Formats: sequence, structure tokens, C-alpha cells
Amino acid sequence: MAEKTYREALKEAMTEEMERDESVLLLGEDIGVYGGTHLITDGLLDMFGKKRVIDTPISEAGFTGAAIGMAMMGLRPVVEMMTWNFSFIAADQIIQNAAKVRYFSGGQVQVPLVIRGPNGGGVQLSAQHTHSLESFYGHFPGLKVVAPVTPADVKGMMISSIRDPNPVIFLEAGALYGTRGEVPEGEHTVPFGKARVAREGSDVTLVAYGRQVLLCERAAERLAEDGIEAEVIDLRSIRPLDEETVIESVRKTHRAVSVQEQWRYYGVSSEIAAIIQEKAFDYLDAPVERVSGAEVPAPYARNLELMCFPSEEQVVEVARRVLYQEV
Amino acid sequence: MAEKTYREALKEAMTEEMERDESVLLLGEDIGVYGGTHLITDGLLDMFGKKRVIDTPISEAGFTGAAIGMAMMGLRPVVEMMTWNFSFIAADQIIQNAAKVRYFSGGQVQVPLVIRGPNGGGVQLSAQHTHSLESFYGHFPGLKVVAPVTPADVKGMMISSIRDPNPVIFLEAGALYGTRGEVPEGEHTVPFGKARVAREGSDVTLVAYGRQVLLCERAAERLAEDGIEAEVIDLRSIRPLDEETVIESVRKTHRAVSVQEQWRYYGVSSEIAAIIQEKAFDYLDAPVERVSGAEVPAPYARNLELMCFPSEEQVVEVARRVLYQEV
Amino acid sequence: MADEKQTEVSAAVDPERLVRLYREMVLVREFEEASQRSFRQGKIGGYLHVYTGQEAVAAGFLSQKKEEDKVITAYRDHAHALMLGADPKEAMAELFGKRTGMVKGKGGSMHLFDVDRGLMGGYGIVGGHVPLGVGIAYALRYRGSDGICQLYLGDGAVQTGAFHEAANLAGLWGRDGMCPVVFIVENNQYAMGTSVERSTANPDFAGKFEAYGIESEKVDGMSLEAVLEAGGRVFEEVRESGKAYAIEAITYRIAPHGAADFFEKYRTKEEVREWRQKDPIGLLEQRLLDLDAVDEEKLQEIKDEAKRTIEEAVRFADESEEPPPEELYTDVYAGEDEYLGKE
Amino acid sequence: MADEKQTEVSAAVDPERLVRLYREMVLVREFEEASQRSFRQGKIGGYLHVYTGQEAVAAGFLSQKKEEDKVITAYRDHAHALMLGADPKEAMAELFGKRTGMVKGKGGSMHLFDVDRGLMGGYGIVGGHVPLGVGIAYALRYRGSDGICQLYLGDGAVQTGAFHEAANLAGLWGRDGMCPVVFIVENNQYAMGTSVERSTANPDFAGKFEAYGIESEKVDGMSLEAVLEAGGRVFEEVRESGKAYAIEAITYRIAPHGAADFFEKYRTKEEVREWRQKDPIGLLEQRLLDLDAVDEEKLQEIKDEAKRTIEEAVRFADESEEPPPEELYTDVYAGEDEYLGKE
Ligand SMILES: Cc1ncc(C[n+]2csc(CCOP(=O)(O)OP(=O)(O)O)c2C)c(N)n1
Ligand SMILES: Cc1ncc(C[n+]2csc(CCOP(=O)(O)OP(=O)(O)O)c2C)c(N)n1
Ligand SMILES: [Mg+2]
Ligand SMILES: [Mg+2]
Repeated sequence: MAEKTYREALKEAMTEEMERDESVLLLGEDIGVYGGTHLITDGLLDMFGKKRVIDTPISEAGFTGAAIGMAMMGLRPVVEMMTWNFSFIAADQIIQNAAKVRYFSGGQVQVPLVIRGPNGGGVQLSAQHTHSLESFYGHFPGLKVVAPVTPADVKGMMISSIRDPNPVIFLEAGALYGTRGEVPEGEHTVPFGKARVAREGSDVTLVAYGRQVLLCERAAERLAEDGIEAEVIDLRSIRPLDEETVIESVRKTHRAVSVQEQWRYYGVSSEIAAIIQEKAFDYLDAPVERVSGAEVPAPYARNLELMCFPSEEQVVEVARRVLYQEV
Repeated sequence: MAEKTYREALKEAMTEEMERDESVLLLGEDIGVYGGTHLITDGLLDMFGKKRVIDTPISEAGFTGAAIGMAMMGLRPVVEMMTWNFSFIAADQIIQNAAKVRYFSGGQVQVPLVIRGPNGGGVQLSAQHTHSLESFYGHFPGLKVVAPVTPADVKGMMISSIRDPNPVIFLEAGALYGTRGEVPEGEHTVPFGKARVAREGSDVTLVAYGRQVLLCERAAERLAEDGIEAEVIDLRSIRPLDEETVIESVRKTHRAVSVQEQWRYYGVSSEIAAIIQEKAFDYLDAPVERVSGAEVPAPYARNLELMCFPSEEQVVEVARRVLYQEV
Repeated sequence: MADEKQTEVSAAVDPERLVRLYREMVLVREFEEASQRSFRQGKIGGYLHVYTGQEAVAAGFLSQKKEEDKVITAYRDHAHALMLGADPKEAMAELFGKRTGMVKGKGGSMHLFDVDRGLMGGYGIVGGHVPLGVGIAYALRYRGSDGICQLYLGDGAVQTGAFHEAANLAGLWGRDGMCPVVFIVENNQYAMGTSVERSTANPDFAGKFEAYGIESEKVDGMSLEAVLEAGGRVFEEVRESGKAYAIEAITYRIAPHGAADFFEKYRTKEEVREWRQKDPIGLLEQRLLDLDAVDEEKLQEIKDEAKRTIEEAVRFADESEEPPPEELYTDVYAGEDEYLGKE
Repeated sequence: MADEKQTEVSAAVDPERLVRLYREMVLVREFEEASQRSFRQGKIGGYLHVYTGQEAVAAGFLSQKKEEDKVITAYRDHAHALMLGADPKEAMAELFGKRTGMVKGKGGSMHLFDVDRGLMGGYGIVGGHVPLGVGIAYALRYRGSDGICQLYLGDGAVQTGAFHEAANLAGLWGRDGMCPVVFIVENNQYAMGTSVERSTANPDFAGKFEAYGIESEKVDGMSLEAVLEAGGRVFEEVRESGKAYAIEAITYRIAPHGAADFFEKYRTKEEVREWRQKDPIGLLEQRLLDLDAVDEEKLQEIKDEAKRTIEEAVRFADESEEPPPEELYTDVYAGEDEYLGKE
């Protein structure tokens, strides 16, 4: 297996699928001539031509909707949302059409569509350009929502997403495009709805997805120094959600902390906590705690921004708290 | 106190505020000449003229955004979303501008804006016209989100909303426009972030808001027949959320069921369950359970639609379950 | 202009074809009246939007649909389904929310689909289906088909952002011959209670397409022959060029907006009366009589037949069963996934 | 057309006024260059969009802003803030994310606000601020003010649905004299890497406003005098009529789109070189020399002064403190509510 960046893994998945299947095509702003704002699609216009790599104007509702129409016709469009912050403009298309048209057509159509782009904050883009939209889209039946964190998973889940006959909201860890990891060559798929145990442990379960998985892994190392063995669960998939893996872990550890960059209220961790207490009530030795982003629109100033996102220290501290080791 | 319908109470609040304060004005589709699709604004055009009761074209993003601009200038617009199903089109305006402009302007502006309209399903409008968007909007700091159920509360919360210097998402129980209740005359305000104990009880806490409060009240009566005293909490306000009232109740009853029409995953009840187990862990005798809408886009056929929404039987059954009284 | 062309064209039009389309228009009218009755009887729920007054538009354009063409429209979709050949029984059963309905009772009046016949659906969010239609057109060319997409939308929909973004894409993609879409703006003078004058300061809907580099024209939507002429000509041009085109069909919603509508509030009795004179079915009857294509007896026979067909459809719908409960959970996802959120 | 008018007008223009505006344009240019340097040094984070090449547009229009007028724009907003009189120190401090910044370090480069001077903000979602501007204009009239709203947007923004819906509202409300807004489309030929030709099949941006019943014109955005003329005339007309109006200012973004941009990918060196010839500052210098309003020495003096002012601004920004941690939680809500979600 070769080491590749998250960005390369993503591009490899799309390239391979485009080579394999003519019905795969790309749409988005500045993905062609410009090569993509984050260079994910760089070079693909030259490889596949402008019928398959479509540069669009600034019309998120328009091109997302057009891609839904294409998908209903059997094509497999992959839409780049330059960043997920712009997807509110396409929310009606995504929620009212992509997620539901199969249902209200009585199963006459399907929507094999992928919408992908960077999610989350971290580089001082401030309030309008910093969102983590997992629960926002995860709420709607008819959508699948994923948030891979490793280069291997991003490749495997992109291939799975393109082949899936349903609309997939593909939330990339934008801050990690440059990070490296082993990536299997060629055909490599990762199923939806299967969490990954990123680290085994017996004392406390740390649940996360996307960028926060790395944070939890680091926190776990710190905890290990004090003899606390944390198990880190990478959800990978937000809808469907792999409840079993989480529950199984908590049955073993009896304690859980759910970590997310997004806002606390009505976020993914609310669901995780709800599910754990529902299904592992008798195993829990402490309440499930949550570490979330600060409950404010993202500020610009670096010092304030850093306060906004979960930190290693916070995770360590909260993990100790659920272990009743007050610090 | 006079008996009034939900519809009348709503209109009374708006009318009184418009009479009191010239800066209050209304915008929306067919609210003027037509009198409002749900007749909430019927007659107001004649009373206040077309500068203050503005009929708009089908441009949810346009007129919601314009109302934000008006609010930034010190007006107090009340926007009618004909139904909340159409608000996805305005999601960018609501989330990116209304909720955040105060923050990213460093406090230089405020947005005293109300967006109101019927929320929830129940009359066979099928997939695109049936949504409960409490957690969808409730996720975003900068917004306030309310969902009153009684005619008195709808009046009191509308007056509070119009006077609030912040954007308020006002989710009306559309299915209840015709229901009656006592409504205080004149000035009557209901604060945000204060839940209402709709029924006192000691055995189990039923948490709900909007239409489901009535359902829980009926379920509570059924339970009472068997000697089970359920406490019913009407949240009223989704953001800010009154955690104390909920926690206090659970400390007393040791059991809770959270009921919502919306989808289970990443819904309001996830948050309620998460909070209860966080803050009343040692008081809980059973896991907090949730009763939610079926995890499907809303179907049209009446029989299927009825299966979609929480029923009295379900609530009764789940309440018994948390009391370990298997049926 | 449309009028001028009409005379010219009429000669070319086969009277039998007109009679055939008359039959369809009458059938649709009957269907709509029956559906309104059934709504009042509480047998149809939700929203119900009928097509009464606009029949010539769908009849003229849809009768020229080729096998490979696609059609997409909004919630006022009964006529489109029927004229593409859907069985009135299944259409009515859908309105009744029955398992025998066109979409198994899951969508209702606003969401008729008949993908086998090219109907890519009726949609409930105003303007929301317009981008889909543009994508469908692109997909047709991408696949090498020479089909086109007939994309119906209302005058109200033209005010939406989704329309604007989609029309702009259509203009762009059409430059490369990749967007064989015909925007058919059914300007029926109102969006619910809002007249076109109150919905835009420039109610020249055809003209608005210039902003997107899309050619357009207006047609008298009350005249079947005018619609036939425009459709015949434009569809073949678009099929050839792969370029988007727009037709504004000037028509009138004689019926209320939905089943419940306070329509005296926003339009006068006189206005409605005047437009009724132009009722496309009435005009066509006169024309057919003038052409000696039919006599009064024949007209009555056609109406009676339509009535019978629709009565039968209502009976069928009424007697059909509700969808089975399992149907609640199917069609949420495609593929091997069983329903994901079911407990 | 713009060119013709220019000669005509110039005579009327006060050379001192031109020199004053030259001073502002040079200051903005210096500010932008300093901000780019500071970005490269890692002192500015996030996105940074500079105005280099477009200075005549903001200078010409904003210098004619009246006390009661309002201004709203997108994220390319430094020039607008400075030309409305914001202190370069506070503007630069905002870019540095300091407590002394225009919005206390909370918004950064894209979100400069100066409500006291009428700047209702810079916004980051393309097209998203356009409806706000229309509402601001309505509010002005509603309050009985005779102020107008200068609403700046890019060529890319014209493709968005928000623009379309807002422009249509402006057309409608303007009919009643309730929408004194001037849409100023800064057509700088590109939306990020997308040329106007690739963003719409009809790149006549002024012409697009006809669909909304809004009158429009184009102006040479590289010529300060042309901009002054158009602004002077149009603003007073709009103030009078309360009707929306649109001006397409033809200009060029000489700089990259953002601080990081691969701009050789989407435009040729020759193209950039050609437009550089029309650099509004260079053109204005020549004009001032021709008019004998300045000599080379004076020009140098102005530049040196701008340099000093900006150096000082950078120093101020650099030395200012970060916002205090409590600031994270303020300004989320207005009014008595303390921050609601804080634990
Ligand atoms: C985005 C959106 N806003 C509002 C509505 C409510 N609504 C349903 S039909 C309608 C009028 C549409 O008018 P038009 O497009 O002219 O079509 P017509 O009904 O005349 O066929 C409105 C406002 C909706 N369905 N979608
Ligand atoms: C809705 C949305 N989509 C995409 C972006 C990313 N983006 C930022 S600036 C820009 C180009 C805008 O071009 P234009 O409106 O011409 O303004 P200019 O940058 O030329 O001043 C894009 C696509 C965004 N901010 N908002
Ligand atoms: Mg209409
Ligand atoms: Mg531009």
C-alpha cells in the first residue's frame, strides 16, 4: 500500500470511477479550468473533457438540482460543493428533491448522486465559512451522510458513494486534505453504516468522526500515559449510524465521551448520548458527556477560534471526569 | 379571559403590536389581498395598508433577506413563511445572515425579525409539504426557536418575539389553527426559554412541544386511569431550551419519555435524552425513551400518514415501558 | 402574432388530430371536475390543483412528445399524466391515496410520475423542479439520445431563484448543444392569489429568457392549433440544436388555485367571465364544428364517453385498497439497503 | 458611450476633487499591497480579497454618498470601508484579528462594518447580501428618509438565485417609489477562476435588469470621471424616484482572486498586461498631469504619505492585542439575554 494524502486518495477514487464508468461525471464551481479551489479535481478536465467535468457558475441550487435530474436519468454525478457553507443555497434541492423523490415517485426513480466538499472549520474563515453540517443533513431520511477521516476511508467511501444508488452527502475533513496515510490501490470500498475502531481500549469510549477522531487518538495517547486505556470509535457514517459498534464498546468500557466540532444543541453527539443511554443504560457507570464546539458563530481572531473547537485537553479532562478522576 | 382560536390569538398579537409600534410590518406570499393562505393575516392589509402588509412574489430567499435588511435598519418585520416547508429556500438567509450578522459585525447591528408559519404535518400533504424543523433551525446559535401550542402561548410568544431584538423562528402548530383556548386580553408576553408544566405528575415525565403536547396530555389521562401520574412538560422554546424544568421534573419522576413529530435521528428528543442523562443521571430509573415520527419522507395515503406520527397508544406504551410495566 | 400564425397553420392541421386532442381535453376536464367533487366528499386529501382552462397547452405540446422525450412539471400535473397516456383509473387512485395509484398512493395529486411514458414527475415546491429538468436535458444529450425535455412551470415559478440559476445553466449548456430543454411557462395570470402584475415589474415572461441567452416566443395558450404549431416547430429546432428555448403560453386558470381557494378576493367575476369565453374546449368545439369535423351529436358522444371513463376511474379509485402498511418503509432508499431507520 | 460622456464631463469636474480621490485610491492600493504582504507573513488568516484594479469604482461612487445613504457589499470590502472614512488602522487591525479591529476581530477581512458611516457590511456568501440591500432601501423610505442604498455585487453574484429574487422585489417595490437602491455590478470579468463568458450565455449584466423592470447603464469602471458622472446623475434620480436602478461598472481585478490563487490558469499574461494599461490609478495620474492639477513631485508625495499611513496601520495592527477571551461569547444575541448556550 502506498502512502497518499487525503486529497490524492479522494481524487484517485473519482478518477478510477470515471475511468470505469462513463456515467460518472463531475459538476461544480471552478473544478475544471481552475483545477478546483482545493485542487481535488486538478487535471481531470484534461483527462475527461468538459462534458464530464463541468465548470458551473455560482448557482448551488441550480447545479445541484441539475445533478439530481441527471441522476434520475441514470447518470452518476459527483457535485463539488466548494465548501459545505454554500450548501444552504442548495438545501431545498438536497432535502426536498434528492432525499425524497424516490419516495414520492413510489420508487420509480432513484438518485445516485454524490455531493462532496470540505466541511468544518479551523483556518480562520469566520462565521459564514465555518460549519459542521453532519446533523443538519443527517436528520433527513433518504440521504446518506458520511464523514471519513483517513485517506484510506476517504477513497473507499468515495467509491462506495459513487456506486450507491442513493444521494450521499460526503463531508470531507477540509483541514486534512494534506494529511497522509496508507491507501489501498485500485478497487477499495468501505461500506456505509460501519464504524471503525480507531484504537482499542477498555476504560472509556471516545466517539468521534472526521477531524475529531485524530484529536481523540491524541487524547487517548495522553490518557494512556496515566494508564487509562481509551477506545476511540470513528463513526465514519452519520446516516446510517452504526449503533452496535458504539454500544458494544460502551458495554465494555462503561463510559463514553462524544466529541464533535459542531454545536452542542441538536448535534450528532446528542444522538450518540441518547442512543447509548437507551441501549446500554445498565452498563453505564457515568453519564455520557459531550465535547462540542463553542455555542457561537465562528469568530475570526485566531485566539477566539481556537477556543471554539474541541481541544485535546478538553477531551482528556472530560474523559477523566467520566472516570470520576477529577483533575 | 376570552376563548379564542390559535389563529385569532396569533392575529391579535400581530395586530396589537402593529398598532403599538409603527416599525412592525409584515411580508409574505398572499398575506394581503388574499388574506393569507391560512387566514392569519386576513383583514390586516385594509387596516395597515400596503406599505406595512407586503404581498411578495414566490421568493422566499428574496423577501426573507430583505426583511433581514429591514431589521438591521431598526424595523421589526414579521415574515410569513406560507409553510415552513418552503423555508429551505431561505435557509441561507436565515442561517448565514439573520443568525450571524450581529456576531460578525462585532455587535454593530441586530436583527429583530420574526419568521412565522405552520410547521408539522398531518393533513396528507405528503413528502415535500410535511416537515418539523425544530432541530434543523434549533442547531444554530444566533437564532431563537419557539413552538407554542396553546392559544395563550401563541399570543404571548408572538408578542415576545416581535419585541425581541433577535431573529425568532416561530413554528406554529399548523394543525391547530382552529383549536380554542383562553387568551389573556392585551399585553401578554411569554418569555423564551421557560418550559410550561402542562400537567403535574410524579411517576413519569413526558416531554413535548407543539401538537405533541396535546397528545401527551391525552396519554397522561389514559395512564391516570391506571393510576400512573404523568407529568407533561411543554418545552415551548427550542432555543433557548429550559433544561432546568425538565431536569427538575425527572428528579421527581425518575423516568422520562420525549415525544416529537420529527424524525428520530438528530431531533429535539435526542438532545432531551442527552441532557437528562447528563444532568439527572443518578436519578434515572430507566433510560429516557423517545417517541418520534417514522423515519421516512411523509407519505400521502391517509393510513400510511397516520402511521408516521406519534400516537397516543405509542406514548402510553412507551411510558409503561420506562415504568417497567410491560404490556 | 400567435393569432396570425394560427390561421396559416390551421389548414395544415389534420381535423382528426384535432378531434383526438379534443377528446383528451374533455377527458382531462372531466377528470378535474370529478376530482374536485371527490375532494369535497373527503375522498381526496392534501392539496388538489386542477388544470381547468389550460387544457390546450398540455394537449398541444404533449401530443408532440416523441418516445425518447421527457416531461417534468409542477403540482398541477393531472393533465400531463393523462395526456401522456396514464390510465385515468391509476391517476384517480393516486388522488385517493390507494395502492393502485400511479405512485402507489405515496405522492398524491402533486406527485404523479410515469417514468415509462417519460413523465419525470410533478413537484410541489414552486420552481424546485426547474433545475431537475435542465439536468434531464443534459443527461439526454450526454447519453447520445436526441430526446428533448418539456419543462413546464408557472408564471409564479419564474420569480424563484431556482428558476434563474437553472435557466442560466440551460443557456450556457445549450451553447454547446447540450441542453435540449423547452421551458414552457404556463402563464395562467396568477400564482395562487398573486396576479402577474403583482409578482414582477416586468410581466413579459418570454422576454425574461434573454438574460440567459435563450430565445423565446409567446403563444396563445387557449388555442390548440397555435400551441400545436409552436410545439411542432420549436421541438424539432431544439432537438436539432440541443439549445434551450422558451415558450410562454398565455392561458388562464378558470378554476380556483387549489380545492380550497377564495378566488373572488383577487380577481373579478368579469375577468373570469371574459376568460371563460376563451375556454380552450369551447373554442375548439366551435372550430371543429366550423371545420365540419364533428357535429353536435359527436361532441356529445365524446363527452359522454369521457364521463363514463372518469366515473369508472372514480369507482376504481374508491374501491381500491389502501397501500399495505409495509409500504410506509419501502422506497426510502434504493438498492440493497433495507430501510435504514426502521426499528 | 461611457467614453463619450467622459470628455464632456471632465470639464465640469473639479481637479481638486480628483486629486482628493486620487489620494484615496492610492491609499487603498497601498492598503491592499500591505495586506497581501502581511498575509504572506502569516499575520492575516482566512481569506483575503483585494480590490486592486477596481479603485475607481468605489472612489467614484462612494465619494458621492450622502449622510443618510447606506452601503452594502460582498467580501471584497476593504476599499469600501476606507473610502467611507474608516481608519486604516482599525481596518488593518481587523484583518489581523485584533480587538482594535473594525468589528473587534470577530469578522476579519470579509466582514467590515462601519454602521455609523453607513457601511452595512461586507458579506461572504456570494449573492447573499443582495436581498439585504433591497430591504435596507425599503426601510429607508419606510422611515421617511431620502437616503439611498448603494448595493455592490460582483459579476458572479448575478448568477445566484438570491440576486434574482431580490432584483425582482426591487423592481416591484420601486414601482411604488419604495426602493431607492442602486445595484452596482462590479464586473471585473471573473468570478474566482470563471470568466463572465463561462458564467452566463448573456454577459450583458446591465441588460439583465430589464427582466425586473429596472433601468440600467454601463460605465467604464476604470475611469474615475466616468464613474463620478454616472453616480452623480443616477444617485439623485434614484433619491428622487425611489426606484431601483442598475449600473454595470466594467473593470478588472488586476490582483489574484484571493491571497492564494492560481491565476495563470484562467487568464493569459497578455490579458492582464492589457488591462494593466487601464489601471485606474495610472490613468488618473496621467489625467491629473494633463490637467496640471499635480506634478510628478506631488504624485510622489501623495504616494509616500499613503505608504506612511499604511505602515503605521500595519504597525498598529501588529501591536494591538488579541480580543479578550470573553469576546467569544458576546454579540451572539442582542438585548438583555446573556449568552444563551454558555455553560
Ligand atoms: C417555494 C414555494 N413557495 C410557496 C409555495 C406555495 N404555492 C403553491 S402553488 C403557488 C403558486 C404558484 O404559481 P404558478 O407558478 O404561477 O403556478 P400555477 O399554480 O398558476 O399553476 C404557491 C405560492 C410553494 N409550493 N413553494
Ligand atoms: C454561494 C457561494 N458560492 C461560492 C462561493 C465561493 N466564492 C467566493 S468569491 C467567489 C467568486 C465571486 O465572484 P464575483 O461575484 O464576480 O465577485 P469578485 O470576487 O469578482 O469580486 C466564489 C465562487 C461563495 N463565497 N458563495
Ligand atoms: Mg400561475
Ligand atoms: Mg467578479
